[in-house]
Amino acid sequence: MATKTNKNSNEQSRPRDLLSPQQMREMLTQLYLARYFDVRLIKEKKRGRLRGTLYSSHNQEAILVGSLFGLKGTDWISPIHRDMPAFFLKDMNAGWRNPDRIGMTIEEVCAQVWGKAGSPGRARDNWSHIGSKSKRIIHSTSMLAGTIPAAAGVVYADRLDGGDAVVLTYNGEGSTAQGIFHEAINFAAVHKLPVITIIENNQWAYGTPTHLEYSLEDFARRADGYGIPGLIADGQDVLDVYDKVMMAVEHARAGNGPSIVECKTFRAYGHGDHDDDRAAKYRPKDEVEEGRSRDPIAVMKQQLVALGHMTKEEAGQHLAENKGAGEVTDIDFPEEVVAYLNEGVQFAIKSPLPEAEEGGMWVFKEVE
Amino acid sequence: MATKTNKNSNEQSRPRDLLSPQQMREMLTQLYLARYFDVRLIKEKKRGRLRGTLYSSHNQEAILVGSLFGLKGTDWISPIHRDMPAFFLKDMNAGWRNPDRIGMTIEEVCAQVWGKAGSPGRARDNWSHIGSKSKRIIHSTSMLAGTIPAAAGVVYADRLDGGDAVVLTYNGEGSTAQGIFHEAINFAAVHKLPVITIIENNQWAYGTPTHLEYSLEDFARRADGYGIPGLIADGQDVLDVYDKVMMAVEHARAGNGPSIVECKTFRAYGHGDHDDDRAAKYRPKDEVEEGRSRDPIAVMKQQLVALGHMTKEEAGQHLAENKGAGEVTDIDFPEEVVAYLNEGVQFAIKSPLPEAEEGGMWVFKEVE
Amino acid sequence: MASLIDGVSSTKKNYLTAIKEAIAEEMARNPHMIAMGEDIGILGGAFGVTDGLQARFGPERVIDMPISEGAIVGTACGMALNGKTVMVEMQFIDFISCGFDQIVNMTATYHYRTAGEVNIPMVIRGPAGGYGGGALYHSQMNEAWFANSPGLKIVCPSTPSDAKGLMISALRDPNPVLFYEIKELYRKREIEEELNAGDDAIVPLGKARIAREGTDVTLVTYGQNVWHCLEAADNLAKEGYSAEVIDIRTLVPLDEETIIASLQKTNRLVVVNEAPMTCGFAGEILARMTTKAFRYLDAPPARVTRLDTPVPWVKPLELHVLPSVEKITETALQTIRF
Amino acid sequence: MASLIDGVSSTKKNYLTAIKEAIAEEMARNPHMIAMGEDIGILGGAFGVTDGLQARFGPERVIDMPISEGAIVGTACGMALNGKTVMVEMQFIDFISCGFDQIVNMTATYHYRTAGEVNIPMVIRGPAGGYGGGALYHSQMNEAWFANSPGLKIVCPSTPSDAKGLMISALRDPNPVLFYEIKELYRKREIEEELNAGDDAIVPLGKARIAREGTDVTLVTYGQNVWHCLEAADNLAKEGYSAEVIDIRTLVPLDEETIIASLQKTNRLVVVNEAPMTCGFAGEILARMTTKAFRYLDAPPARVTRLDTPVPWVKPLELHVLPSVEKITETALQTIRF
Ligand SMILES: Cc1ncc(C[n+]2csc(CCOP(=O)(O)OP(=O)(O)O)c2C)c(N)n1
Ligand SMILES: Cc1ncc(C[n+]2csc(CCOP(=O)(O)OP(=O)(O)O)c2C)c(N)n1
Ligand SMILES: [Mg+2]
Ligand SMILES: [Mg+2]
Repeated sequence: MATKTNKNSNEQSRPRDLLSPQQMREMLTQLYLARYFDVRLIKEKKRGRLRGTLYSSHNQEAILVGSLFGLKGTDWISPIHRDMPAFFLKDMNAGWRNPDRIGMTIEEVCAQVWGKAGSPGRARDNWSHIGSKSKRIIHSTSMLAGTIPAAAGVVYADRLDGGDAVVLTYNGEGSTAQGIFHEAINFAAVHKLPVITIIENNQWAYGTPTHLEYSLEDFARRADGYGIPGLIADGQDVLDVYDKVMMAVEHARAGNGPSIVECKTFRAYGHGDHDDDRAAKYRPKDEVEEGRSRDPIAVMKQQLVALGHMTKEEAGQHLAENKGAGEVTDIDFPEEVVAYLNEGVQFAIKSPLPEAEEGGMWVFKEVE
Repeated sequence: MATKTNKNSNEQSRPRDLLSPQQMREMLTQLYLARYFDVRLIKEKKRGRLRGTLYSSHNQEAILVGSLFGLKGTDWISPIHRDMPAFFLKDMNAGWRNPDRIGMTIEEVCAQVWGKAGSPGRARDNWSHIGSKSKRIIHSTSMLAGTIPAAAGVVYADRLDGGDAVVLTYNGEGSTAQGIFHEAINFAAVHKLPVITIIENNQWAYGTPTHLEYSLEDFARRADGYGIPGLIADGQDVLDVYDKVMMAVEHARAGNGPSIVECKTFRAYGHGDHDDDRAAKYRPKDEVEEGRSRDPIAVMKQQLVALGHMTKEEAGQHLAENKGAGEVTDIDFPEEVVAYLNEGVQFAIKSPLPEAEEGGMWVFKEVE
Repeated sequence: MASLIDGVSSTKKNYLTAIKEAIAEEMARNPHMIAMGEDIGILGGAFGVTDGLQARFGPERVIDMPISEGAIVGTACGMALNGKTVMVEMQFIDFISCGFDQIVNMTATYHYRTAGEVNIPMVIRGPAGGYGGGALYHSQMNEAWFANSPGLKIVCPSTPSDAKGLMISALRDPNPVLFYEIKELYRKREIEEELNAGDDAIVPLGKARIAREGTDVTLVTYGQNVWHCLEAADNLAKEGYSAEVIDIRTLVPLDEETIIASLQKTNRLVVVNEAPMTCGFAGEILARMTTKAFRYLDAPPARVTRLDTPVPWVKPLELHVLPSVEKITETALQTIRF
Repeated sequence: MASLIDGVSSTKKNYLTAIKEAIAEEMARNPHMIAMGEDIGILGGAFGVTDGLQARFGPERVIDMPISEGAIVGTACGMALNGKTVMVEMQFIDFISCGFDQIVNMTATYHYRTAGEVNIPMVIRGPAGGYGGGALYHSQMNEAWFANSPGLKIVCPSTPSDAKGLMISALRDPNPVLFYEIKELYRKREIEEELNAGDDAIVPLGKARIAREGTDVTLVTYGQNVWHCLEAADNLAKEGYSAEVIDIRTLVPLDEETIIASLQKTNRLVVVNEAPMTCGFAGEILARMTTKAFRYLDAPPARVTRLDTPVPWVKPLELHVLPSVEKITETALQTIRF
């Protein structure tokens, strides 16, 4: 395998060693896709087409791509506010347009963002609060960390039924202060459940820096208190995220229980798009510059070139990296990425609004 | 100082090294007092004089005596269901009958247990759910771990006002699974608050053993996840508890923040007195025998004799140790202990019931 | 209700046994049913409702949970999302406050926010109610919190046969159900009944029971106060008045028809429950009846509830704040004589 | 209310500024006052209510809390126990569910269970209410949970001057107070008012406000629906009916006298609020009035509330489930024409 030759002989074997060049290039494409989703929505919002808040995942895409890349379709995920691309990135390797893919289509996700009846939840709750039982995506509420126990329950049930599914739950570092975070991780640890908690440590929880949220140098050490592994990943580096998450996945799938994977990253913009202007004031400029200096797209390109999986010319073809949402344009992205998104957006625009009367429906399931 | 001579020259100095022989003997007396309180209440209950549930602290008294012994009167405590002796043991070294002592009198505690108007809370809530602002004892609810945030708040306020108070919060190992435990410890760690959480690890939470409650060998390691010290004490040994708690207290008083002190012990009886018969069934007999084999009174006597602070004859004068609540009688306890309790019980019996109408009072404080 | 009347053969069973039977029968019938709670396995539950259940169905289906009400409800929700039916025991219903968010925001809304894709078959049950000296945190009737949280059914039986029959219905319902068990009735001898087995035992949710027929005043209630109302009805009979006692059994959904039909006859309404007055379910019944049956009311409807206080520990105080036979009788007399 | 009428001089201020002023003035007046919440310091609060507060009073008195609603309320309770007055901000009132136990069982009961030894001066405030497209978890009016939990006062202002005046009273009250701020009114231009400073601004808790006088029907409400009721009253006037609109302002304690006095005049009652119907505060007012003012009622009292559903996201659905000017007008007409 091509990757073999690139392996430093002193290094232990890593999950990435089994990835083909094609797979690694696909990772880059998925990074573009996540980024494009984000900037496209910002544009659509500026054009007044969307209501609600956009919690940008700009600069944090490597966490989503890297963590989802090695999952099976039958695994579960539990994304939250900043993880919207996860809805369609799940099981993406089964083929973007494969109808059997166990992940959402871009049409479903866009219909949700546009608040249309084509959303899997018929737009009853907003933005990232969708999910799908058949696609194995848990529907979150707004209450931070509140979906982790459900994730634990889902895999408990799966294990009882003889399944081998793991679940990835995503969580901002600030949300770990919630009591329910502790209760759920503790329960998962006691029962050695295959629950992998990805901490997207982007240094800020809304307007609050990490030192006011917890008192650790490396958040991953929180895992020690539960007797479970705590891994640290470079959140700008897809391959490092992939390695660490896959190690946790293998550990979990082998019946050894949960892990916490802390991915160190930096929030590019405001907490939500409504907060961009204020964030520019409450965060020191140099901290922001430093935090954004390693765009995951650029990092991935460097690696691909270094590994010989991509030429410099190819790497220079689309230049989305290191550009703000305002600067970037469609030519900075691969054509298939733009096309995919366009299809989603077109579907969403055409999809009808749900009927007013639906507001009164589905409080209870009818008893048969 | 007398203790100096007893110090093993290879050992680091320990807080106990500053204790006088008299103080160490007082510790033994306080152990007797805690034990006698417990067995006396069991007897009174069997005689039908008391309602409600008694959560025995039998075999766990060293934790209470050892942790409270070095506190200042101006420090705060937050006891829970199994810590009733703490109410009167607090600031006991100021003199059992010192009116300026910042702890409850035995009369107040007994009036509470008897459900009489002489209780500091006029018996509106039951048993261990009393407290006193002036005595610096936080009133608990039934909701386990629910008082730890209040403890953190109390010392936050104290620090703002220029005080140097620490707070000891008591918690069963099972109750650490509560979300609020995590939220409160995390907050205390972030603000380096002088909150010392004593974990009374008695191996059982009602009918559930520890391995179903958390997944650690030593619970104290939970502290690592908050970046704070986690100490382990032999919960049968007053002096070891004293050492570890005083180390935590000094750490806290110096502004270095919270600690967790895990005291390893064993619950002698059922969860409450209603559970004694069932507990005899759900707990393996040899585990119980082993767990009760090191009575804290016996352990303390051995140490006193070994240190030369007590003769063997003195140690044999009262023999409460290694006796069940049913076997032990008044002659197994020092006279002053029995007398003290008698005064409390007499007061409680004579104290009137609160008036029925009080049930409707004090929902709100009147606005002046 | 047959067993109440015929009293022919075999052994009568108490309220607790009734619930126990329902749970065990459902676990046997439904291989996808799981039971979760604190101390429900090794110990068999604080009150013994799940005694023997773990031995029979194993520790994977009868789970001794850490003391984490939030995680208990939340993991149960996840299991239900993934195909299980889950019975959750709260050791005392009072501790439900510690799992509150997971109930009202996660579980109750799941069917609604997924436009019907996901339903959560979950029963949260636990010992409830006062009159036993349990004090502030072992005496609550906190059902009103959940009645104001759309998506939850709420049940509260007062007899063994209802306890069994409603529990079976709850465990077969596709929605989350809160099931208030009256701990003071658990082992009450006087109310023991013979119980039907299997489907014959079923009592549907949403149907009230006329516990006593009458013509002069309608006493609407549930739980422990059913027995107080029946005693009050005896008192009223001595004064020459005939009281109808309606045990609503299910709060959500509420059987309004049965109450309205009774008011057509009696034209007088007294609602009794144990919860604090303000925003309690007694007020809800009163509000619904004045909007829907105003024309039938010949006197101001009344309610007898707990005072707006917690439940204090010591007996005289506890009785002072809770509804009593005397207070009910007196209020009914005032309403009748209006 | 003076500023509403004279409109002579100076600048009018919005509802948010009114609250901000009250908090800042109280912090300046009371050195023992502390403010706690998520993102209230460095950021100045999600809506900016505490903007500038930390710069002025320091990070020890204006605390940026971890995302732990339980610890926020619980530590506030401890601070209050030890001599402080604490203002707690919930980023959205919806998240209060995560600190629920600490409010209802720890804080609300403290004065009761200590027989008056300890009182907890704490205000828990936060943005509330629907009509803004906030969906299930950014639109709640969950005040009924707390109305059924003895020991909590509950306030909900509808105008800037009330917002300021009631906030000052709440921050000076010796008891825990829940303060529902209507986020859709925060920056609403049309309702801006001039505000008094200091003690002149005070509006006492427990006194309702007659927002409009009338003789044919009494519309009782609070919060956002005050403005809907005033619009409905305009509609009714066009139909030739005179509606009295009462803004209760404080739910607990409730000013029953003002409502009863109005009913003596109008003999018709419609109660309007945003919460789900069942066990909501509208039902409570209805229940109290039918028990206490039955004789004055010439028609069945009615309520207009949210349907018993969560608040959905998309506009047409949200408007379908919430009270509207049309629904209020229609219900009032039915009540008048009964
Ligand atoms: C229980 C709860 N409290 C408060 C909030 C409001 N809130 C939404 S996102 C957020 C910050 C989250 O920070 P973090 O967990 O670090 O995630 P990030 O936004 O940085 O990705 C807050 C306070 C909430 N949604 N839920
Ligand atoms: C929130 C909450 N859930 C459940 C209970 C019921 N309960 C009371 S004590 C107890 C066991 C506590 O075990 P542990 O913390 O180990 O203390 P121990 O009794 O062993 O001293 C339980 C489950 C409670 N009081 N509060
Ligand atoms: Mg963050
Ligand atoms: Mg224990």
